[in-house]
Amino acid sequence: MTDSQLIAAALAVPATGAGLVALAGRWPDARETLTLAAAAALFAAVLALLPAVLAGARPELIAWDLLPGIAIAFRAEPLGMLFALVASGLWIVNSIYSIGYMRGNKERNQTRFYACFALALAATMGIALAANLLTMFLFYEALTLVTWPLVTHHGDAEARSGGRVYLGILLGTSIGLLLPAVIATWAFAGTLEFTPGGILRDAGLSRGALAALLALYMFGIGKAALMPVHRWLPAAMVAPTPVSALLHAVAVVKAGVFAVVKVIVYVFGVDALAGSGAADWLPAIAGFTIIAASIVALRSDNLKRRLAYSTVSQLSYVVLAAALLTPLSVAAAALHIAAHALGKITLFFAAGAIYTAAGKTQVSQLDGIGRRMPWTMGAFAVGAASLIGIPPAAGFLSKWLLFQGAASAGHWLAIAVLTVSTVLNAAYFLPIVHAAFLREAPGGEPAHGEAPWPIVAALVFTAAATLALPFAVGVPLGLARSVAGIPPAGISP
Amino acid sequence: MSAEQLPALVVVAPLVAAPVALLARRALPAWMVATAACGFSFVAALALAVQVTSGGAVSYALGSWPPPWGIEYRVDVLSAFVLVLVSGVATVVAPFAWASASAELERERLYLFYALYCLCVAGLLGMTATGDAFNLFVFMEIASLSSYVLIALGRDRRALLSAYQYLVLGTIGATFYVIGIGLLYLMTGTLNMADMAARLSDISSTRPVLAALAFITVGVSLKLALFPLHLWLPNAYTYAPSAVTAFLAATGTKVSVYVLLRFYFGVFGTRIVLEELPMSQILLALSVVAIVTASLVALWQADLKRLLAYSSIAQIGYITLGISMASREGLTAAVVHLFNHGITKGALFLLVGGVALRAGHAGFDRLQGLARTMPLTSLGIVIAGLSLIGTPGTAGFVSKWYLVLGAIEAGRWWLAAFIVATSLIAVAYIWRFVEAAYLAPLGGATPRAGEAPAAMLVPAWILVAASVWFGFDTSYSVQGAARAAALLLQ
Amino acid sequence: MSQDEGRYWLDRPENVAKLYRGLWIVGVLLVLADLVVHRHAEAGFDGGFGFYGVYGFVACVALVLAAKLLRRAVMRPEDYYDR
Amino acid sequence: MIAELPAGLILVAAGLALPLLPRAARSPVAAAAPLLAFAQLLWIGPGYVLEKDAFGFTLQLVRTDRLSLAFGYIFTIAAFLNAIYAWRVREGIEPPAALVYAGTALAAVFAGDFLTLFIYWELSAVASALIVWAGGSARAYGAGMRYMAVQLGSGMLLAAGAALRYAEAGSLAFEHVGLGSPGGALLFLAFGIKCAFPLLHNWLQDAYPEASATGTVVLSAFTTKLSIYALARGFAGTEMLIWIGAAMTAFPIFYAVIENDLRRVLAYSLNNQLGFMVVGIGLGTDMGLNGAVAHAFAHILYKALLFMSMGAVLLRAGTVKGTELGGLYKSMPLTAGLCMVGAASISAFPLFSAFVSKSMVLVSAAEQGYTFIWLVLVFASAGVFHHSGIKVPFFAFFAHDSGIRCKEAPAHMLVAMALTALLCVGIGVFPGALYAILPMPVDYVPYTASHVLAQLQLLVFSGLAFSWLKRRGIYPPEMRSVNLDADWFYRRLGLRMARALAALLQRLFDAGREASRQLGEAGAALLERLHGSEGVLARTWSTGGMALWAAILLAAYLLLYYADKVDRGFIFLLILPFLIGALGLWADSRRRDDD
Repeated sequence: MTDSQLIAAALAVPATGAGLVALAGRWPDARETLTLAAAAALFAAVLALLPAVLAGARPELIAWDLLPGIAIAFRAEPLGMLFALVASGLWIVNSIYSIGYMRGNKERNQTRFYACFALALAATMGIALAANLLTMFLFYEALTLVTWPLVTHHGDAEARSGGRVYLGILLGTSIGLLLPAVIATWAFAGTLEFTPGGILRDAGLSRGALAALLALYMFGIGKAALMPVHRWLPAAMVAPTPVSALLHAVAVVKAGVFAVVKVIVYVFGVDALAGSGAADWLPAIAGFTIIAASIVALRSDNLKRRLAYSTVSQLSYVVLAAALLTPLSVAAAALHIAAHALGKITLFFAAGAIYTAAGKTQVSQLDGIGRRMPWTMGAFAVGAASLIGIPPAAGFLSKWLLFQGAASAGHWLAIAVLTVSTVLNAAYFLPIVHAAFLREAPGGEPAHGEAPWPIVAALVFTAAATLALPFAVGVPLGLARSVAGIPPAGISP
Repeated sequence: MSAEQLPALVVVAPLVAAPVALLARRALPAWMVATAACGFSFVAALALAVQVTSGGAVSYALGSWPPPWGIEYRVDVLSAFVLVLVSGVATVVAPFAWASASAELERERLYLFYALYCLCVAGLLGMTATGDAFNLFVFMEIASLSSYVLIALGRDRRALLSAYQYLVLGTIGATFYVIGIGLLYLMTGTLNMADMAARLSDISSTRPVLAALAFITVGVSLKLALFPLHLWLPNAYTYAPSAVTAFLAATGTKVSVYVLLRFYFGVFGTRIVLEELPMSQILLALSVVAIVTASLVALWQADLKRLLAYSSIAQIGYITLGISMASREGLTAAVVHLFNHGITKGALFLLVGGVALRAGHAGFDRLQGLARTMPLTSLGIVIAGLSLIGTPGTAGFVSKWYLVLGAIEAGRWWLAAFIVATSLIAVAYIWRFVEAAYLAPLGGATPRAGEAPAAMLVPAWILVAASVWFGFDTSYSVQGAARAAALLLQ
Repeated sequence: MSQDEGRYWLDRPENVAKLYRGLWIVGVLLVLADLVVHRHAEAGFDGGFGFYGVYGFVACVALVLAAKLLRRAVMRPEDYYDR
Repeated sequence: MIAELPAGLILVAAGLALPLLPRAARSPVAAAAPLLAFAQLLWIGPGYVLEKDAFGFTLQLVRTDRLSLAFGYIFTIAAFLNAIYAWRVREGIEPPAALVYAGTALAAVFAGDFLTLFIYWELSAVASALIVWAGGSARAYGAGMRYMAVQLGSGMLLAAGAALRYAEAGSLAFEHVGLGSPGGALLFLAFGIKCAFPLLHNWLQDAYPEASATGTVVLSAFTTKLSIYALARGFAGTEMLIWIGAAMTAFPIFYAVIENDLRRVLAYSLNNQLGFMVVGIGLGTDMGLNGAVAHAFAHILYKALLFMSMGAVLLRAGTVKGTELGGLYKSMPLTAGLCMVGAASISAFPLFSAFVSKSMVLVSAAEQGYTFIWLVLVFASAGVFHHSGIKVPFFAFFAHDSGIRCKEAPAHMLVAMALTALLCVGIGVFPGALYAILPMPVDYVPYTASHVLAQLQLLVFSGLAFSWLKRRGIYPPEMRSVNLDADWFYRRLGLRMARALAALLQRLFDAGREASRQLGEAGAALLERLHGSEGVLARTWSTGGMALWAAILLAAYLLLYYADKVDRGFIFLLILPFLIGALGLWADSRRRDDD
C-alpha cells in the first residue's frame, strides 16, 4: 500500500469496524473479535506509516475541497503520528480490557458501546492526521458527538446530567470559541494548512489580536480542559471505566492538547509567538490549572474523580510545555502526550479492576486491597509513579524535558509550578498506594481476588509499557524532537 | 424544446398540471400529475442551472414580445439556484404528500390538495423566474392564495384561523408590494426589472422612489416573516398539513428572500439601499432581534413543530443578517443559507410529519423515548438538527462559516460572537429533542406504531442526506452562492 | 523494684557518688597535665591553661540552661500535631 | 558483566528480586549483594567511566574517582551491616526497599551527570519513604508523606537546577558548580534540603524515629551522606557552607537535650554531625574536604551503631522514650556496652573513630582563621558528648531503674553491632587505613599528646557538667512532649493557613456559584416571561395587532427615508429594542391585569 492509502486505511478501518461491530451485535464473540481485529489492523496501518514519517516524509491524502480553498486533507507529520500511535496501540489493549470489564459487570448495550468506541477511534485518527484546521475541527466535533453515547452509557439520571455537562461544555466551547478562531485564522492568513513555522506569522496581527486569537483557541479547545473549561472531564466519569481509560485519559483529552500543540506550533508558530509575546499569559493559566486541579484531586475521595482531576492537571503540563515556546518544551509537550497516556490508562484500568473485583469506588475503601489484588495495585503504583515523575517510569522523561524547556526560557513560574505540582501529585497518589499495600484490610469484608484476566492482562501490559517507554524512547522522542525542529541527536549532557 | 424556453417551461409545467389535477377529480391521478410536473420542473431547473453557470443569464420573452414591452422570463445564477431549491424540494415533498396528506385530509378532497400544491409550486417558481415586477406580483398572489388554502386544509381547527391571519397579512404584504410597484411604474414607465434598474439610477433619491422602497421592503418582509412581521408564521406552520409545512418552510420564505435580494441589489441598487439609506443597519438590527427572540421562544415551545417554526424565523434572521453585511461573504452566506436551511428545515418538517402521523401531533409529551419506537425518524431529526446548529460536516456549518467569516472580515467581532452564541441556543433546543427521544423513558403518549411509512421516511431521509451531503460537498452550494453574490454586487 | 535490687553496683547511691568524685579527680588531673604537656594552640588562645576544661564545662552548663529556656518556648503535649 | 553494571544496580537488582526468593534465601542475598558491590568497587578503582545512551541522552552512569569511591565503600559497608542487623526481617516492604534505597544512593554517588543523579536521587527518595512507611504506625504514615514531599521537592529542585545549569553551561556533567548562577542556587537548595540545612531539616527528625527498629538504621546511613557527597562535588569551597555548617552543628543540640524520644535525640545529633562535614566542604581546603569525607565515613558507622542499639532497645523494651526507660544495662549489658562504643565514637574519644576524622575539620577551620566558627565547633563537640555520648546511654541503660526486664538483643543484632563497633574502634586505632582512601593527600597526625589531652579535657569537663547539673537537679528531666521546631511552619501554620484558604476559596466559589445561579435563574425567568409559551413574544397576536406592526414599520421606514440624514439609522437601531421591550412589557402587564 502507498502511504496515502495507509492514511485512508487508518481512517477507514475503525469506521468500517464500527459498522461491522454494529452488524455483528447479536453474536458477542464475533463482535468482540471484530473489535480486536479492527484495533489490530488500525495499529498495523499506523505502524506501517511510521518509517516514512521517521525518514522525514510527510505522506498526504487530499480527499476533496470542503469549502473553496479548504480541503478535507490529511498529512502524517510527527506529532500526529505520535498521537495516532498512542491511541491506536492502546485501543488494542483497551479492547481486551473492555471485554473483561463489560462482561464482568454485565453491562447493557454492549454493541452500541463497541461501535461508538470504534467510531471514536476513527474520529481520533482524523484529528491526528488532519492536514489543516478545518479537517481537524471537523473530526474534533465528530469525536465529541460519537463519545456522547459512551458517556451516557448507563442512561440513568446521573449519566444524563454528566452527558449534559459533557456535551454542553465541549460543543459550547468549540462552536462558541474555536470555530470563530478558525474562521478568523482563515480570514487573516488565507490558509488553514498546518505549516511548520506557522501561518499567522505574516498576517500582520498586533500583539493584542494574537493574544485574543490564542485565547479563543486555548479555551475553545475544551478537550484540553484548561480551567475554567475543565468541568466536562469529571462529569464524563459517569461513563464505564474503559471509556474513561481510553477516551478520557487518552483519545479525547489528548485530542485536546494535541490540538493545542498543533495550533501553537503550526498555526501561530513557536518563534513567531515567542517573538510577539502574545502567549505570555498562557503559562500562568496552565500553571494555575495544574495546581488547582491537583488540589481538587487531593480532596476527592472518589477514585475516578481523583483521576479525572489529575488528568486535568496533567493536560495542562502539555499546554504549559507548549506555551513555553522553546524547542525542548515543545518536545516535552509531545512526549508527555504519550507518557501521560500510558500512565493514566493504567490508573483507570486499575480503578475499573477494583470496581469489577471489589465493587469499590472510593479511595477510603482501599485499605489493604494491594494484598488481594497485587497485580492491579502494583500496576497502579507504576502508573502513579509515572505521573509523579519518578524515574524510570515514563512521566519523568517528559517532566525532565519540560524542566529543560522552562530553564532555557528562564521561566521561573513554570519551574515553581512543576516543583509544587510534583509534590501535590505525590500527595494525592501515594496515599492510595500506602493504603493498598501498607494498611490492613478492614475485617468482615467478602474476600475477592483479582479482576477477570483480560482486565489484569491489559493493565499489567500498560504498566510494563509505562516502565519500558523511557528505555525504548527512540521513536517517540524522535517524533517529539522532530515536531520541535530539533535534530534527532540534538540533546546530550 | 430549446434552452431559451426553459425559464418558461419550469413554471408552466406545474401551472398546467394544476388544472389537470383538478379535472382528474381523483386522488391518484392528481398526485401522479403533480409529482410528474414537479419532477419535470426540477430537471428543467437543473438544466437551467447548468446553462447559466456556463453561458450566463437566459432570457425568454413571453409571447415573443421583446423586453421591456413584453413579459420577460430571465434566469441568472441566483434565480437558477433558487429554482433548483424550490423544484427540488417540491419533487421530494410530493411523494411524501401521498402518504401524509392521505392520512390528514378527507379522501375526496385530495385531488384539490394536489392541484393547489401544483399552483403553489408554480407561483413560487414563477416569482423566481420572472423578470417582470408585476408578473412577479401575479405569481406571488398565485403562490399565496394557494398556500392559504393549503394551510386551511389542516386537520386542526386552529388551521383555519391561522390561514385567515396569514391571508390578511399576506394580502397586506402583497398590497404593499403592488403599491411599491405602482410607484415605480409611475416614475420609470416600465415594469421590467432590468429596465427599471437602468432608469432608476438617476432618480433614485426622489420621494416616490423612496416610498416605493419602503412599501416593497415592508411588503416583502411580511412575506419572508422578518421580525416583527413574523407573527403569522408559527401558527400557519404548526397547523398546516405536514407536507405543506415542509414545503412552505423550505421554499416559501426563501423565495421572498430572493425577491428582496432582487429588488435591493437588482432594481434599486446598492448605492441607494445600502449607502445612502441606513437599510443595512436596520436589517442588521431586525435580524439580530429576530435571531435572539425567535431562538429563545423556540426554546420554550411545547410542540416540536412549533419549535421548528420559530427556529425558522431565527434562521431567516441569519439570512437577512448575511444580506445586511452587503459584502461578498455576507451575501454568499445569505444565499447558501437560504439553500441549506431550505433543505434542513424541509427534512425536519418531513420527519416531524412522520411523528405527527403516528402521534397526532408533535408535542413533547409524545416524544418521550421516541428513539425506541421510531429510531430512524429520531436519528434523522438529530442529524438535521445538527445541521440547524451548524455542526461541522453538515450543511448548516457551511452557512455559519461564511456568516462568521463575513462578520470577521467586516471587523465586527461582536457580530461573530453573536452568531456563534445564538448557535448555542439552537444547541439547547435541539438538545430538548435529544433528551426527550433518547434519554427519557418511554412515555405513555409516545406513539408505538413504529416508523412512519417508507413513502414518508424516504423523502425525509433524502433531505437529511442532502443536508449532510452539502456539508461535505460544497462545490454546488457554495460556488453557486458565491457566483450569485458576485452577480448581486456587480 | 524487683528482687534484684542491690545486686547491681550502680544501684547504690554511694557508688555513684564515688564515680562522680572519681570523674572530678580525672578532670583535675587532666587540667594539671597542661603544666606538663605542651599543648600547641590551634586557634591562638586555646593554648592557655585548662582552656578546654573550662570551655567544655561552661559550654555544657550554658547549653543545658539555654535548652531549659528553649523548652519553655517549644514544649507542647505529645499529641500536639495529632489534634 | 558485573563490571559493566553500576555497583548500585547490583543492590537494586537484589532488592527487587528479594520478594521473589524463598524466605530463607532472602537475608543471605541481602548481605551478599553489598559485599559483591564492594568487591566490584575495589576492582574497578578510580578513573572508570561508563557511558550509555538511554532516554535519548548520553548518560554517564558511572564515573569513579577517589571522592566517589570513598562514599561508595562506606555505603556498601553500611548496606552489609544493615543486612546483618535486619537478618530476621524477611517479610514486607522493608528489606527490598532497604536494598533499593542503598543501591540507588550508591548509584547516585557514581553518577557522572545531573540526569543520572536526578534519577537515582528520586528513586532513593521513594525507596527511603517506603522504609519510613514500613514503620507501620499512623504517625509513620504521616511522617512518611511529609518526608516524601520534602524529598521529591528536593528532587524537583535538582531537576530544575540541572536544567538551568544546562541552559547556562551547555553541559549536564556533574562537576564543581558553585553558587554563581540561578542553576547553581537551585542545586544548592536541592542538596541543602537533603542535607538538612537549618530550617530545611525537620523532615529528618520527623521521619527517622518513626521507622521500624531496623528501618531507622538504614535511613541514617544514606540520604544525608549522599547530599554531603553532592555538596563536596559541586560546592566545595563555598563559604556560605561554613556558616550553614556551623549553625547546623550548634542548634540541634539544644533540641537534643530536651528531646524525650532517644531515636529523635540521635536524629538531632545526626543533624549536628552533618554540620561538621558541611563546614569541612565549605572550607574547601584539602584537609577540610578530607575531614568532611572521613567524618562522613566514620559517622555512618557510629551513627548506625547508636541507632542499632536503640533499635535493639525498641525491639526488646518496646519503647525508646527517655521517660519510660532506665536501668536496661541489667537486661541488655552487651547492647549497653556496644552503645557506649558508639557514644564514645561520636564524642570523638581518642581511639574512637570521630577523634581521627572530625579534628581535621576543626584544625582546618582554625588554620583558615575562622576562629568564631572554630569556637562554635568546639562547643558543638562538647554538646555532642553531652547528649549523644552521655544522655542516650544514660537514660536508656542507666538513670533510675524503670523496672523493665527484657531479653538481651538477638544474636544477629549483636553481631551487626559488634562488627560496627569493631570498625569504629578500628578506625580510631588505625586511622591510616581511612586516610588512605580519602580524596586528597593526607598530611595530618591525629594522635599528638596535645590533641589527645585537649580532647580529653573537653570531654571530661562536659561530662562533669552533666553530672554536676544532674546531681544539683538543674538538669531538665525527660518529659513526654513534642518540641516545636521549624516543621511547625508547615505542619501547623501552613496547614492551618492552607485549610483556611481552602475554606475561604470554597466559600467564595459557593457564593459565586450561588450568585451566578440566582442571576441565571432570574435571567431565565425574565427570558421565559418574554419568550416562554405564554410570553409576549411567543403569543399569538390578534390579526389587527399583526397588521398594526406592518403599519408601524412602514411609517418608520418612510419617516427614516424622508429624514435626509442617513445617521438616523442608528437612532432607529437604538430605539427599536426598547420599543419592542416596552411594547411587550406593556402587553404583558395588561394581560396580567386581565387575569
